[in-house]
Amino acid sequence: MGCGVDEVVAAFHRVAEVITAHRDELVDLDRAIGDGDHGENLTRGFTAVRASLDEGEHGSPAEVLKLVASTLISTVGGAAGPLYGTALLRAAKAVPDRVELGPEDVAAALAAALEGVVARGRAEAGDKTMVDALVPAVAAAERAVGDGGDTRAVLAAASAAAETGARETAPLVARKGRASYLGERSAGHLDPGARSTALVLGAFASPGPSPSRTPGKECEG
Amino acid sequence: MGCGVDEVVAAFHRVAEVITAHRDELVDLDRAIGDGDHGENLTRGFTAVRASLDEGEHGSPAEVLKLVASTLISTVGGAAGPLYGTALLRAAKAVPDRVELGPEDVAAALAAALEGVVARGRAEAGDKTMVDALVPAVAAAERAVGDGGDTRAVLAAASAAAETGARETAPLVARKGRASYLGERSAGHLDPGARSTALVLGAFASPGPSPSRTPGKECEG
Amino acid sequence: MKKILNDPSTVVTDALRGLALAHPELLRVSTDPAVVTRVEPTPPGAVAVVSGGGSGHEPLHSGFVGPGMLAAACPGPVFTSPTPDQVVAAVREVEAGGGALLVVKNYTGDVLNFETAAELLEAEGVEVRTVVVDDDVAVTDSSFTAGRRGVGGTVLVEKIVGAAAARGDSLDRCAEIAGRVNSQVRSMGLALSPCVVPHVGRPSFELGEDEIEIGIGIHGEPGRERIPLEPADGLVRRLLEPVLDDLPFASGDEVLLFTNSMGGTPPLELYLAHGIAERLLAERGIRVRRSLVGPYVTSLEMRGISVSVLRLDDELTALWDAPVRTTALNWGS
Amino acid sequence: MKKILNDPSTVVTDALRGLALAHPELLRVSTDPAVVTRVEPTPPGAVAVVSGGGSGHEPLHSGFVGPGMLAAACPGPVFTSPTPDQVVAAVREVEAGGGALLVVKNYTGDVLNFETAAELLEAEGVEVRTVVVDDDVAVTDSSFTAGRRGVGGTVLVEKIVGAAAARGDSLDRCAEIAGRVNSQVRSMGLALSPCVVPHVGRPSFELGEDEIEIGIGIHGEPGRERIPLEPADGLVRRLLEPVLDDLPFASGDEVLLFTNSMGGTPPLELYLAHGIAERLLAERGIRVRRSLVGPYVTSLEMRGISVSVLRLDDELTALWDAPVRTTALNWGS
Ligand SMILES: Nc1ncnc2c1ncn2[C@@H]1O[C@H](COP(=O)(O)OP(=O)(O)O)[C@@H](O)[C@H]1O
Ligand SMILES: Nc1ncnc2c1ncn2[C@@H]1O[C@H](COP(=O)(O)OP(=O)(O)O)[C@@H](O)[C@H]1O
Ligand SMILES: [Mg+2]
Ligand SMILES: [Mg+2]
Ligand SMILES: [Mg+2]
Ligand SMILES: [Mg+2]
Repeated sequence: MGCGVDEVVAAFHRVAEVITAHRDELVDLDRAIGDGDHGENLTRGFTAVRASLDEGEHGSPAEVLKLVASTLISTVGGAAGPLYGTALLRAAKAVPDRVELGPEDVAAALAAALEGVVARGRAEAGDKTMVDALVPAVAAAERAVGDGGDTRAVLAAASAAAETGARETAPLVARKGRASYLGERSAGHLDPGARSTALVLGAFASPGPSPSRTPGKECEG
Repeated sequence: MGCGVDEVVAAFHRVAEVITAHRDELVDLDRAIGDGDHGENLTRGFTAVRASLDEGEHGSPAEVLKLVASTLISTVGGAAGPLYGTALLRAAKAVPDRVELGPEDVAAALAAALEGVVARGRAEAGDKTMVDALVPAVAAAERAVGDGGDTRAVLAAASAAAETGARETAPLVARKGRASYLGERSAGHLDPGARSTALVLGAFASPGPSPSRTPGKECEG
Repeated sequence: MKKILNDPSTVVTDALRGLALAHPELLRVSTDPAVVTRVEPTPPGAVAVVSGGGSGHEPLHSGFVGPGMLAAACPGPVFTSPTPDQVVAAVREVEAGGGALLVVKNYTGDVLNFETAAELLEAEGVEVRTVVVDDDVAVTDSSFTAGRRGVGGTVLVEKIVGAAAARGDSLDRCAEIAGRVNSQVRSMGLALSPCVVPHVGRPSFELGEDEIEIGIGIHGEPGRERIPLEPADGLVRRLLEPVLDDLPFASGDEVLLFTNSMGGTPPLELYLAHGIAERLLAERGIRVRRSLVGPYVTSLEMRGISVSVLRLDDELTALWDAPVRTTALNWGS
Repeated sequence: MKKILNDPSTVVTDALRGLALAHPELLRVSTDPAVVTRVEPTPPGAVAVVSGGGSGHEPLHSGFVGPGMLAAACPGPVFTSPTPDQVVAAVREVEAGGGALLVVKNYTGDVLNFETAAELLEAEGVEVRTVVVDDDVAVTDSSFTAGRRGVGGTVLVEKIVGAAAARGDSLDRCAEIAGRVNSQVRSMGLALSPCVVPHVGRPSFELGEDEIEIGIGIHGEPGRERIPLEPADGLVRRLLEPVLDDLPFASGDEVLLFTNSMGGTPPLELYLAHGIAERLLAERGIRVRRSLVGPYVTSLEMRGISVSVLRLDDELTALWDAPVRTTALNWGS
């Protein structure tokens, strides 16, 4: 079995929880090379996501992805709002009528998300952005599918790769976004957007409990 | 012999020098219970006084006093400008046609100066203002005249009394001027205007050298 | 002390030079003595409203020179009242037979210097009236003080009497109106941080990390009390209650609410405070008919605000609404 | 962090409430989503000029809403671009058949959110053009950066294109004029002290006792270099030379000189800097035909200034002079 609509909803509740818990860390990362709002922006966005998820019934994973996307677009602002929003809209389009997301679906959704971010933000790998977390995540997910991994294994592989990718943004010199104004001085700091991307994928992959009224569920098999 | 026009000019050069040397002290005193400009105001004023004294010939002590008064009025501003100005205008009027100021003249000029300050500023002794330096100075000058003192002795007595009067403003609670806004909190600080009054009288009484092109002269006998 | 200046002793003249260059169509500036006059001449027989005071409170007063408000302003050194010469020179330049109304903030230095100027002008045959503004309720008005300080209310006096002069009111009438505004306005301020006078070079006072001064004067004079910082609701209430209780303002009053920045407070905080003040007034049944929000009576870079409330009648409201064209206030046609 | 506020997360809406109360005759404010529109409707067929960006730069943009300038502004959270919803809601409210011109400062967040909004609006059949303002010469404009930042020049673009829209210019013509202003204006700023974003609670950067940052961004982004404080003459030269060399401006050019406060710089220092800038321009044979001096593109309480120079032609000059009635810029009739 893969990831059904309830599991996707539960995963986004976990994401909201993780982002809120890491608000200050993300603020600090953004304060170092940006303007210090990334943690606040995403916390505001995912708090709104929680509320809109709680509002009604959800038909399919794609519908949930679309709802989360539009909520983020209309509440986050900054660079991250449209980028996360586009990513999730594209992910939704990649799995339009699935009832459950299997391993291939997860990999396809991730690849579509990356394409969306690149289409909007025109960043390349190495520019010190969230792209540097997504590129290895997509590659790892595709490798895991090729290795016959199940949904959970694909998510775990993507999450681990995103985390490494985020960590490896530290030495890079930013060439996109606000951090690019720093030039060489941006080196030596993690990119906040790459870090938050890793946190999002981590929350998707992990079976952590959800505090919401939607019962905690994780993607299975 | 008393104080001729050259001696009065020289005395004002000494005053200018002393005030400039004590600029920061007066700023600090005024900063504690006022707005910190007293030292700057008087330095600006007496710098202008030096320039106007250097400009031409002077007919009499009274003329010099009037010139200094009008220069101070037009350059000092703040409370001290009109008060010092009025004091010196009144002093000039008290010794209108003297060629030399004898002991009685000095005492009369000082008394007139005090009257002028009180007429303008409506402060009483004990209000923690320059009046608290002038009142004892006038009394001491009159006593010295009564004791048969010469001009120099009268100035010395006035100066010493003003200094004591200024020192004794410390415990007082201000009831006039900017320091009055502090209420009880004004106690424990010297009044800047009383301190500058003591400095002015001290410079008049002392034989310190004058740096100006007018040869240093002190009031004699 | 970090400031953008060349020499503390020339900061006022240097700034006046920039002011003249920026507003040639509106202002004419002399620097010896320092006087800012409006380009538009006083109509013959009209009253010339002239004000002045220490610099460092900009836009007060030079920013209020122009049609419908001041005919001239006399900027003293920073926080030091101007000298009588400046006032005499200003009045000589703008007086046009209708006499001069001097708007003076109630500080010993200002009062004495303007008083001296008035004596000199009267000796020259110029008719002069003076209104002394003393709207700051933070100071107890007793024989133990120099009396209440003139603060935010000054702008309202200058705007309203400027309009009266512009419509051709006589000197006596202008003096009456200016006095009326002063009698109907009350103000109080607070500081989050001190200011630094250029020629002093150090802060005018010290505040702890979380401390604020309630009742601050516009030269950094101390106020009523120091308290720990609290939310804006409480801060605005602490300013507004003494203001309202003093006149006192009553339910049914219609007022002008003026929320002023001391210089360093951003518009975001200022408008936020204004919204709170309006709500507190509504709770007391007081209706805000007119608003003014901005840095109009400042104290260099001081962070803080003041709130002024002026009880309006129809005449004052109409005079407030009358056209004005200055660098700081500008409306009507 | 000392600020006058109740809750960092509601500071923008709380301030908008105060703004609405202060200017009921001019502005209408919604808070969900946050949009400031002008009371005067867009004439049928005229272009609606709409801008927006993070809050904390007031009066930019809400202070420029009014006849002759913006039809609407979308204030984001402090230093965070608004969301597409806000822009869509604003345009829906003020667009009157002539299309909408979006004025966007060149920051990734602003560009992306306005881009998304433009796509949504075009899908609804609304004609939209966007001008991206990027006048800050402190940033190298290369493929290694997000491009130059939009700073002081934004006000000049908004004023001039607002006048073009008011005289009935078409959307294409407005877009051309806005682009022309952007191509002819260059800016650079410096900071004496940082600002504190309410939800961050700590200074955006640290500066030594005597240190200043040359080339600062309006969100506290770093500039070109940190240097010890020096006299104003040198500071203004450090801002002006890169500005003049960039376009480049040449002897004989006629310009608008805009000396801007980052928020916490008193008018005294600002006018002083303006006077110096005008003198330096004169030395290069550049004539200042128009001036603007004040806190118009701020960075909360940051102390510092920026200088913008716009090369004027007759059309831009006439559009600059055209009447405008907003809370921050107000002239003509
Ligand atoms: N052009 C881009 N492409 C991809 N990601 C980007 C781009 N620009 C910025 N980002 C990401 O956005 C993050 C910053 O987001 P946030 O702080 O919310 O927005 P802002 O920079 O507007 O304040 C950066 O850390 C980076 O990962
Ligand atoms: N009403 C008054 N009568 C006499 N002296 C006064 C009065 N008011 C103020 N002073 C004197 O003036 C001094 C302050 O002068 P100064 O600092 O130059 O003016 P300001 O208070 O305007 O800044 C006080 O220390 C006090 O001695
Ligand atoms: Mg950010
Ligand atoms: Mg003083
Ligand atoms: Mg003073
Ligand atoms: Mg941001």
